[in-house]
Amino acid sequence: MRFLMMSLLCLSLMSGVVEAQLEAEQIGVSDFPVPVDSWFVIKSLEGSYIFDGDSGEMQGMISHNWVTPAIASGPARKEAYLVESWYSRGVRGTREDVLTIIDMNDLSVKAEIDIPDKASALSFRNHIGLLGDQRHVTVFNMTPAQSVSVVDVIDREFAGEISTPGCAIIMPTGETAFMMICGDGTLQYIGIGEDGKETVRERSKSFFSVDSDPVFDKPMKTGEGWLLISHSGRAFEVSVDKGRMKISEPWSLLSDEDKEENWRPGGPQPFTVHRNSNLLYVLMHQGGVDTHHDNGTEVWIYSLANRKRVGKFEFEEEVSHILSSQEDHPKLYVFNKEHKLLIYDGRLFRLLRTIEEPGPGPGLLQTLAHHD
Amino acid sequence: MRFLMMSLLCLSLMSGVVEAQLEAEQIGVSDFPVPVDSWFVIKSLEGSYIFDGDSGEMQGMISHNWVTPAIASGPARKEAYLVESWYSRGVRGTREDVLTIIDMNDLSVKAEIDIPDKASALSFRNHIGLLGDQRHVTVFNMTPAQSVSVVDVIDREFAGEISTPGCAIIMPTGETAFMMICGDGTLQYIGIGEDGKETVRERSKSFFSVDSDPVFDKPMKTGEGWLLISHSGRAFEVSVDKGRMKISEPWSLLSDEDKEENWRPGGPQPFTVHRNSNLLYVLMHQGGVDTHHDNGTEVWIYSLANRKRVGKFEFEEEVSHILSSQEDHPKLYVFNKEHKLLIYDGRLFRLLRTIEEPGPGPGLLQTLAHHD
Amino acid sequence: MNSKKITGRSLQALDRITGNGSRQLARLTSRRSFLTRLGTMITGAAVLPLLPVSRAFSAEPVEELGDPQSCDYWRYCALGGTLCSCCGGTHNSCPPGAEPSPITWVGTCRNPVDDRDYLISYNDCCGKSLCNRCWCGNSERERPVYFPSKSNSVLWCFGTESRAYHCTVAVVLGEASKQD
Amino acid sequence: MNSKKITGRSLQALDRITGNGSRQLARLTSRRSFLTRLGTMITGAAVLPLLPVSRAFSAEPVEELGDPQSCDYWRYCALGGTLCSCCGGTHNSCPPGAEPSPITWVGTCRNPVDDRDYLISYNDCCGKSLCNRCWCGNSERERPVYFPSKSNSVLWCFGTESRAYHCTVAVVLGEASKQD
Repeated sequence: MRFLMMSLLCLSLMSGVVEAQLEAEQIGVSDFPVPVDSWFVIKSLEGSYIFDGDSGEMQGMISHNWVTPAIASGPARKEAYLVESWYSRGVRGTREDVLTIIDMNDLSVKAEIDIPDKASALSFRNHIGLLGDQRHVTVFNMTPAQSVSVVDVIDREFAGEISTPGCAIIMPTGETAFMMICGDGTLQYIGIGEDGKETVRERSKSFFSVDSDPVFDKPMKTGEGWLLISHSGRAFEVSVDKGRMKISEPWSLLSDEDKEENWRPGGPQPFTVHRNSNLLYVLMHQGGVDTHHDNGTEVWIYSLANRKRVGKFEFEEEVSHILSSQEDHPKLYVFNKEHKLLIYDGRLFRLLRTIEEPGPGPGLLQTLAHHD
Repeated sequence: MRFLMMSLLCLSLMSGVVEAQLEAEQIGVSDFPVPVDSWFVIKSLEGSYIFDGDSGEMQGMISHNWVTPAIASGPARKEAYLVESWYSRGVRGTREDVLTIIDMNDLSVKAEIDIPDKASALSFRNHIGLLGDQRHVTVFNMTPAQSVSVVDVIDREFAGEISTPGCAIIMPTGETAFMMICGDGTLQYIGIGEDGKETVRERSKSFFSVDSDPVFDKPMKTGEGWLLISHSGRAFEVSVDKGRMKISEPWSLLSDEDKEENWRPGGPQPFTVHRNSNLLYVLMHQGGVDTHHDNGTEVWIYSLANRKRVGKFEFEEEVSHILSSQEDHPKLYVFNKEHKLLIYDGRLFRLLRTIEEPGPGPGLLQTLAHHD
Repeated sequence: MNSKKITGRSLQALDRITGNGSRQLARLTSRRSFLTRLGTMITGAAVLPLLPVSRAFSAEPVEELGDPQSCDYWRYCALGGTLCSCCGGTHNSCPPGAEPSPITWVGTCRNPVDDRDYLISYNDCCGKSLCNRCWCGNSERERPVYFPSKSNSVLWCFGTESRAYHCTVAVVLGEASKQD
Repeated sequence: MNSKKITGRSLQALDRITGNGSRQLARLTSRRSFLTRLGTMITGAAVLPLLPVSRAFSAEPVEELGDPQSCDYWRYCALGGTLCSCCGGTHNSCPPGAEPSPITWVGTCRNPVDDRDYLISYNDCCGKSLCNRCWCGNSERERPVYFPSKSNSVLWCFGTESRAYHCTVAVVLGEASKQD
């Protein structure tokens, strides 16, 4: 009773008072700036933290859950695409997989497309890929059967599932195709039609052995195609010409002396390419076979044009992740083992900035450009 | 086609081979032992880690989400009760609040009871309470209207909601009643009937001022009733006798000298009582007013029978949480600011054990006994 | 009385979303102090239209100094949470895509520039995963959870589409009156 | 070939839960190696009945030494995950209430006691929140994710009620044959 009286009093008082005594601040919601090439993303388990590498300032967050492999950007329509897999009770209950479309104007959720409940829950950049047509998003599934879900993000519908036994990792190529890496040492090329259905499938010759020297499951987009690097440091350039896969002869990142000193590439995110200048950055450490997950102590820089090492840089702390910006003059974003995010000039290797609190991490580093 | 053939081959081969060449191990699921008084729980955001303080070994985990205030144990039926609040998309979508019943025989989910989507998402031990009848679980709601949901865990149904404006914190008392602390410096007593509906409500006199010296929102169960401590270190014993609340005159934890030296109680979990020996442990630090969240540097021990300090102990690192076991000879479980969990002999203050990796934390410390 | 229950949007919206929540809270204190609080409540309602404003465009009526990304910034004297200024927002603006809670609590902080006390509304920004940067735990004049209008232990995402907590902003409501 | 696709429960259950998953994986390698793998697959199926066993009761046919709560324990040479032995389970038994994945991957580790190589099945325990203790990241003979039967980057909660990962156990399947 007393409450009711008070609330009536409250309302009547309110309606009588229209001006505040002091001009007070307004609370607002910040605009989301238009992403530029100096931006990068730290994908953690519960959300992707977007930073500007120039200022070191966080720009906003895209929420998702731990299943999301990576953010696929579609800058053409100012959208981003991500896979989420939900259980009604967090770790139990009913499963529901969706492709979520983020409006990159304000980081709101624009739409959700139901997809088969098969998405792999692996934090790999190339377990999701927007094809060149900017229409079809491909999502890697594992149940453990391996397949790819194709989603039409313009018509906003699931377009079909393509069975891809023995293959994983999606490397978009051309307008409506992608390649995959297969466990038998081959690549697989799959082309789709406008309806998202498979129209062509090719298998390359076997060019590596998963037993003796597998390529990493972390391919890099180059100007021409994709770059693959093996555990022992052999580099393969792969591209597609008129629907035919071309795989280069391997060249080695390591000299005989390097090999004697046991240098190897490795780490959670050991490679990045700056496309404009055709530079490849590789995290290197000294260690035995099967140390491909070990952090790097140095980054070695290669010219892809000349297939030659053009520099190296030793870090003070072990480094787990590297990512190059695609600015004309690249920055190198670096996670060290203390969970600090370091920003280096990608040519001079001056330390430009340290982000002491990059959020929970280290997670996958990526950009908001199409392939990175 | 090739697959189908292989799978048929596979099946036929399988049926032909019945013995393995080597006797191999079986994979199993560990039994969950019967909880004993040396056990304690670290409630983190995604689950409650159950440890045995004797061995320092983890015994199992109860999963839940970040909303869950605490675990309410019902040892009589080997059950535990917890509130979960789910959104269909993690941080967005449709909300669904439930009371989840855990089977403490094997830590499985036994049942789920739908409750109003009003549960407060605050990590307070006393935002959930099983009443003495072992039948009614009370859950604190905030929307921000304050109320209590009553859930019948035997008939497994929501029994009703009791409006409790201005009051929070649930202190079960007797068979079918609980007290709450109210912002006007009073206590509120609410009794319910067998059907879970309110039958009686009383309000105490105002015995403290929230402005000048509020009691902490962390009451302790004593043998007789409940113990409340104010920011300045005054202790109030409250109990219920024949439906009437009794609130003791306050006594001070601090001597004049202590006050001059600016000693104050404080920290995320600053109090614990060992009921058998009637000992109170209080985390103390030196600081100004409104430092009630500051970690402690010492623990001071009081005899509740004599209302006198009987000991003190200085920690090497600041301490945030303390909890006493209810064994005859108590242990003190301690979180320090390095996120290490230290186990002390609760009388001799010998360090018995350090758990270096207590899981993500520090979270709420509690036991699997009824009130702790 | 220096602590108030602040509501934003319109009273209508508040009623729809929170039921009689804000009014029930009134019982916390005496009738006299409720009326005091009500004064600020109206102020709050009047000045929190919650229109999206651009980062460079928010009104700055108070002369101040300090780093809004630091927990030592004067406005944060009673803030418990993570700082929106570290998360793509500012000290008084939620990060993109987050929803400010229209219901909040108010602290009183002293501005080091003019040495005056100001009422500060601590609004939680909601509906996104926790922004896990710049955690800040100040407690000047902060009170326990059974006195929610003064408590930073409360998760203040009420009246928002989701209860999920992202970060917290600190908005100057006005100068605190002498008796506060 | 020292890496195999291991299935537990019964083939029937496997078919029901995972569709043709295990068979599709067959295409990874040549027909000859598939048959080799199949051998171990049968071994796996025969020895993983998945009956709940008490902690003190699991068969221990291998003489061994080391601390099962340490990442250095010999069985963990290719384990990537958190150790169930730190979470209320043991080195070969899931914690209470967790569900062992019937589908898993196999590594080969050398036992320091008899200096022989053993096939180790790394089973994920599923359906509970991550047990965030004793993280271990070993990679002996481990292979990339496009070769899942040898990859510890795969979340092996397949054929379980939920994909949620809790922790990992390491079960000795038997001695590795010489050519492995």
